[in-house]
Amino acid sequence: MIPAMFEYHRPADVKSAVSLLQEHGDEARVLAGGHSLIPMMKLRMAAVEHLVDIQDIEELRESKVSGDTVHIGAMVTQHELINNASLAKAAPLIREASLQIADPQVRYVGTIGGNVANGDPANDMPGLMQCLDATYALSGPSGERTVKAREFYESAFMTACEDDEILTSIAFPATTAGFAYEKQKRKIGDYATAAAAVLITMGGKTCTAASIAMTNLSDTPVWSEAAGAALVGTNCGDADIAAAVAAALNDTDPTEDSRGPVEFKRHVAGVIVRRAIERALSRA
Amino acid sequence: MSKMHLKLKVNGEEKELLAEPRELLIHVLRERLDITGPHIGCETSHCGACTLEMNGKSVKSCTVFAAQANGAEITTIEGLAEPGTMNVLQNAFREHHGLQCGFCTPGMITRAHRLLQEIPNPTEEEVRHGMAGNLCRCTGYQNIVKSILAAASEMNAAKEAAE
Amino acid sequence: MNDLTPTSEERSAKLKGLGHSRKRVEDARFTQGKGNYVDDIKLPGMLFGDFVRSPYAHARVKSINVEAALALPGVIAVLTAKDLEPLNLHWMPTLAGDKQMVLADGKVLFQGQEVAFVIAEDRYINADAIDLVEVEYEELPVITDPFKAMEPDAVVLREDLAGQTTGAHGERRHHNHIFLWESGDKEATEDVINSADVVAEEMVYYHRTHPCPLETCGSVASMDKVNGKLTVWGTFQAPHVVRTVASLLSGIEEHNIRIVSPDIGGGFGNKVGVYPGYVCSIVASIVTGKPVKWVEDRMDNLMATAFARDYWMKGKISATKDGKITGLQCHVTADHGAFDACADPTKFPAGFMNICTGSYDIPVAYLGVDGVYTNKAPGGVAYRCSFRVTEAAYFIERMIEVLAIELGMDAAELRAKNFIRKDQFPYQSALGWEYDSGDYHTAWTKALNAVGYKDLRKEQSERVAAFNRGETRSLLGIGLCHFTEIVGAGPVKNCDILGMGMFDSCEIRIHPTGSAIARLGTISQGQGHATTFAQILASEIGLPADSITIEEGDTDTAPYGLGTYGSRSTPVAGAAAAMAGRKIRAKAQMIAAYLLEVHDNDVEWDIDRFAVKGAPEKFKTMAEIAYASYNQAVPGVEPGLEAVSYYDPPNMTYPFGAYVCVMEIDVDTGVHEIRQFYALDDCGTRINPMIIEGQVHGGLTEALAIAMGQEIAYDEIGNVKTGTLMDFFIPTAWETPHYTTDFTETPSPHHPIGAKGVGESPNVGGVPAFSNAVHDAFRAFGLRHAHMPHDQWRIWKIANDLGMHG
Amino acid sequence: MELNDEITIPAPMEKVYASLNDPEILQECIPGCEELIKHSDTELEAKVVLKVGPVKARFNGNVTLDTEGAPNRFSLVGAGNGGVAGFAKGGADVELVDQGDSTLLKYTAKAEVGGKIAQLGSRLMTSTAKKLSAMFFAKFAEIVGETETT
Repeated sequence: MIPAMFEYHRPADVKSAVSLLQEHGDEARVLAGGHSLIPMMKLRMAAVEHLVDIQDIEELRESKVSGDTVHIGAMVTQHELINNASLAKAAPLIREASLQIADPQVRYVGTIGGNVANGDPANDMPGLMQCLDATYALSGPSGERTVKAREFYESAFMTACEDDEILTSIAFPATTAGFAYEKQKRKIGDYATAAAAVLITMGGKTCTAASIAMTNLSDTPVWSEAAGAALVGTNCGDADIAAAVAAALNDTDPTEDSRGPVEFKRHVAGVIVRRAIERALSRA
Repeated sequence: MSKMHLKLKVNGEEKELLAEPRELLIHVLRERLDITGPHIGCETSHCGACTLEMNGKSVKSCTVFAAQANGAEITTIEGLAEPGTMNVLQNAFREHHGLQCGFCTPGMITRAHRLLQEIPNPTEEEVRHGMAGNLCRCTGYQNIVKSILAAASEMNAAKEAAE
Repeated sequence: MNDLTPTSEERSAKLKGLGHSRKRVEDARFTQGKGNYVDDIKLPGMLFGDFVRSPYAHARVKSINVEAALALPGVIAVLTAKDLEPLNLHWMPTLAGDKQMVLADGKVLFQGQEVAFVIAEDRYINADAIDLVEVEYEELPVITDPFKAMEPDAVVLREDLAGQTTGAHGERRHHNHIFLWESGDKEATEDVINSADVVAEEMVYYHRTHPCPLETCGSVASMDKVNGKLTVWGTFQAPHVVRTVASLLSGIEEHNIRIVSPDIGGGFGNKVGVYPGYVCSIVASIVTGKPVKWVEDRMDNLMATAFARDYWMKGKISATKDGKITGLQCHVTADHGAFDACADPTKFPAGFMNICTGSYDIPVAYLGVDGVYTNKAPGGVAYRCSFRVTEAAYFIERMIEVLAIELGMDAAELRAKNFIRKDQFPYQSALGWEYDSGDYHTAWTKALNAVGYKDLRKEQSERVAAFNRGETRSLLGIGLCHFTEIVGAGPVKNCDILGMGMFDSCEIRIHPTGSAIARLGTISQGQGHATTFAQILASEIGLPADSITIEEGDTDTAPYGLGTYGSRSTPVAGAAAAMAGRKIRAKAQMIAAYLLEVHDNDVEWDIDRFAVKGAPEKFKTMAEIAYASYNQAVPGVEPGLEAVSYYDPPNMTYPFGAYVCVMEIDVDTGVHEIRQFYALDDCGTRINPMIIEGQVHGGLTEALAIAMGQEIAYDEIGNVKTGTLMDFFIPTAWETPHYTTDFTETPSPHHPIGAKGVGESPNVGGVPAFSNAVHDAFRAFGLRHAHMPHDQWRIWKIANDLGMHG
Repeated sequence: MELNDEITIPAPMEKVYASLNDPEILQECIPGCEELIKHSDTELEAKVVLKVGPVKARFNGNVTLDTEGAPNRFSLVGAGNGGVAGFAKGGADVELVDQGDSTLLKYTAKAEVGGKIAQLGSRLMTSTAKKLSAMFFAKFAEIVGETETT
């Protein structure tokens, strides 16, 4: 498995990276951790004439918690997300999910930016970001703009990010809500058969906020507004959870693949969403 | 397509060569620098036979372009101990029969080496999770896990003795 | 005066002979990254070759345009079938008596088939050139189902065989039929089954999978035009056979061909056959006069090299009301893919499938196997098992479980009731085998006691009750398996590969200072031959194992042997080593007697020396004898101390084992968890317990993979759906359970040291144990049988079909 | 893989039917279509670049139209070769329902892919095919509708 030739660029700042993208149009592609892109290039399924490696752009590696907002640079790796104590405290959901992504070696190089920008519905981070109601910062020729994670994904590999834009950072509100990332997969390193991210806030015995998102159950990540709404205002009893699960499933549209047929995926999705809700509740 | 000037520090030695940006790090090491310890098993970053250490991280070198590695510090199995000697981990793999055909072994030991840097006193579960990026077709992992746990104890004992 | 210290125990221990968990001598180089695998070989001026492969599973090749590829700087040549035809190398014989295209000749018959061979200065140029070869295909209808292949109007797959009603193994009754192979008494079996109290019937499918060693296949061929000598390094589990085939194919005299198997990164059967890559690298080297390397990538390996299994086994088993088995019938539809390239002894086109009566005393049985062509990759190798033994073991162990359901009996009890008894050995099976030795009841009882079988059953019924009350969604499965292997192929009278009898060999040379080198016809792929063969010899010739070098895999130096697969190294080459050692000892006895100035018959062997009978203080150690053999003129005895043995085993060996797998199953997600796995193996005399245990762990993990998810799956148009390690399941340390190993020791009566071989037992026995655990979990809910692999969705489907999802 | 959908096109049926046979319009509507050459009334040759995320494959293929059911029915079959990426083949049956000023277009499309693209991309095939056909018909509706209003 040998990739085709390409021109390699390693810009030192976002501006130069953007101008490279602008110059080469859809023949250029940003390289972050590379563990989705490089195998596809080696298989010669991805044709990239200009590879823009953003590893030297220091600003993309920064992450900080300021006030109520968590900022994570696009080049922060999953390994760092797991081992950064302040991030783990501000967003334990991300740590829990990161531990379930790929394998140790891949987590050393796999970045949060690559994971969310790739647009692969099987990636774990997009659903998480939708659950957290994250905002992505995109830099392009005309400056920076932001897009909500919940509005970013159009279909498999098609996102709101233009060919000449780079996703530079992610921001979301720090939360003390009960959390869970539940994922069923065939083995370490596999994509999810079904996965769910859940955040639940309880005010006394009543649910005051709930956010539920799912991975690999449609051609985009699925944030189910209805599922969250089914819990808010209730005491999250069995019937309420059942209603939330049903609402969540209603928003999915899984396809058959080697992980199993649609019927199975739907069923598992229901189980996984329920488990995630129950675990998040136990931590709320 | 033009070749680029590549500078690497491999097992403590500075190396310079011309390479196409697309060359994979595993090929640069194996075919240009004759460092054949890391192997190619799956080519899609699933098996870990090509694992080495790059800038303090365990990395699957079949999924790294030479260009990306430019300027990096790399340690392979060949750099874990003085040539002709075996370090604690290497010895533990031998002692506890942690290898059979030997093909996954360099990646396995290189990965375990980093794991023990980060978690010096791991549980069996931590070892199994920490080694889950490396496939072995021969051993069923039981003796690999045993080897790593034994190496950890030995290293910890040596550390305590030194303190 | 000789000192009698050290004691015999100390002297024995120093040898590190049989029974010693000697550390492996291979490990120093492997742990330091100094293994020498085929892709590590680098020769001056070496070129690189690789294939243009077909994306179609069945198509006519209308044209191949290589111009653009040849125009790329660094491309040396592109070979197609047309180039090979004048050399008569466009097709090659298979191990199963069929022939196979080396490069597509007119059409392609499976996805990934080799169409053209591009030779370039390096891999990168090669890959670029492959993209530039333009092949025009005309798509043909695809058959991936062996039953559809046998329909009257099915498309003809092998046009080259048109009109041939006889194949290598008898009559072909359809244009996509390869052979029907039968064993046993068909009528008598039908009579027994038709009149039986109880009959259980089931279709048991053992899905297609692949050995997938971590190292893919490859070769480096180097034709030295000056000396006329061809050297080929490659991933060969049987280097001598490759040399013979290479000579027959190329016309180069066999002495001018040197085949070398360097370190092999796992084989498991995948590296037994001869692949187009080997042939093309050789041709390319002859054509270019330069060394040519071919190393396939993982997708190539999974798509195009030897698969395993793919047996549809329709069975009937009959018994009396109280559970005594009276007869067994099995008909197999065997999907062999596009070419019959099974690696089996010539007379056994379905391998040793007729060991399918298993560990049971079954009075009458019949087996019929239909081999069928489809648009899938050729192969049919034994993946960590002796030829088709794992299919046989899976079949019988599933049939026993189904029969137990039919009888309403406990499956452990049903087994015990029907085991061949210890006093029946040597046992003649209804399908023609003579089982050498066994004590199944002892092993079985030991296994059941070890896991607390009765308590497990009690826990299981409590779990079922709790499930029915809605208190749990998790089931408990107890997977039982008692298997009997048949390994050590085999006696030359009935076992050969391409006409070569399946003996093996060992040649020993003792050096003057008391160390030695032994060369064998086998080749290790991780089994630790360099360690264990030295142990056999240490016990036989009294020199420390540490002083004995073992060398294999170089046909210029090693004696002819049939290679390593089918657990034959220990039973055959191990026996050859022991016999060669005995020849050394016989000569050493004469030398010792001369040195001690007594008659030959007045000295006796004592661990590492010959001593005068009745005077143990008068002795000559083996080291002393070795020295003397080179510097003393012993009357009537040639100088030197060397021996060679070619061992033709009188029978196969029959290792066996008792396995229990305890599994938890989540009925809602199909996720399983193995709580306990107990493996008792009886491989006769144990050479190195540490290595045996390692072999068992590894074999069980491959069994786990196969039973729980690993498959080569095709879609309807013949696309391989499992071409990377994302989809082809290989468990990591995380998914692999902890195993408990145990043993009994029933030596083989006919093997010089009583050893039987163990490398494959855990795969043979493991698959039914894992699969039976899944089935057993659902037995109380009405499951009879469900096909493997038991991946999550298929387990979920069992529960769903049983109405367990509400 | 089979896809079914329908779309209302703001143009009369004859116009819609004619446009389905117009290589220029088709080329504009087929996502990634670089070239569409008409060899006869029913034989076309196409060059299409399929681009989905990082995947980019160039297919060269032939399309055969079946116009026997005109003007209510229209079907096509095609096969394309994508080189190392593999191959694709498929077809679509289109039914037109006259709704006066507008036309209801119902289609059933089938597609099969082979080679690497099938091995590696199968989990994304359906959604991609859906997306691409939706893009085709959206563009088609836009162009055919536009030309009618001008």
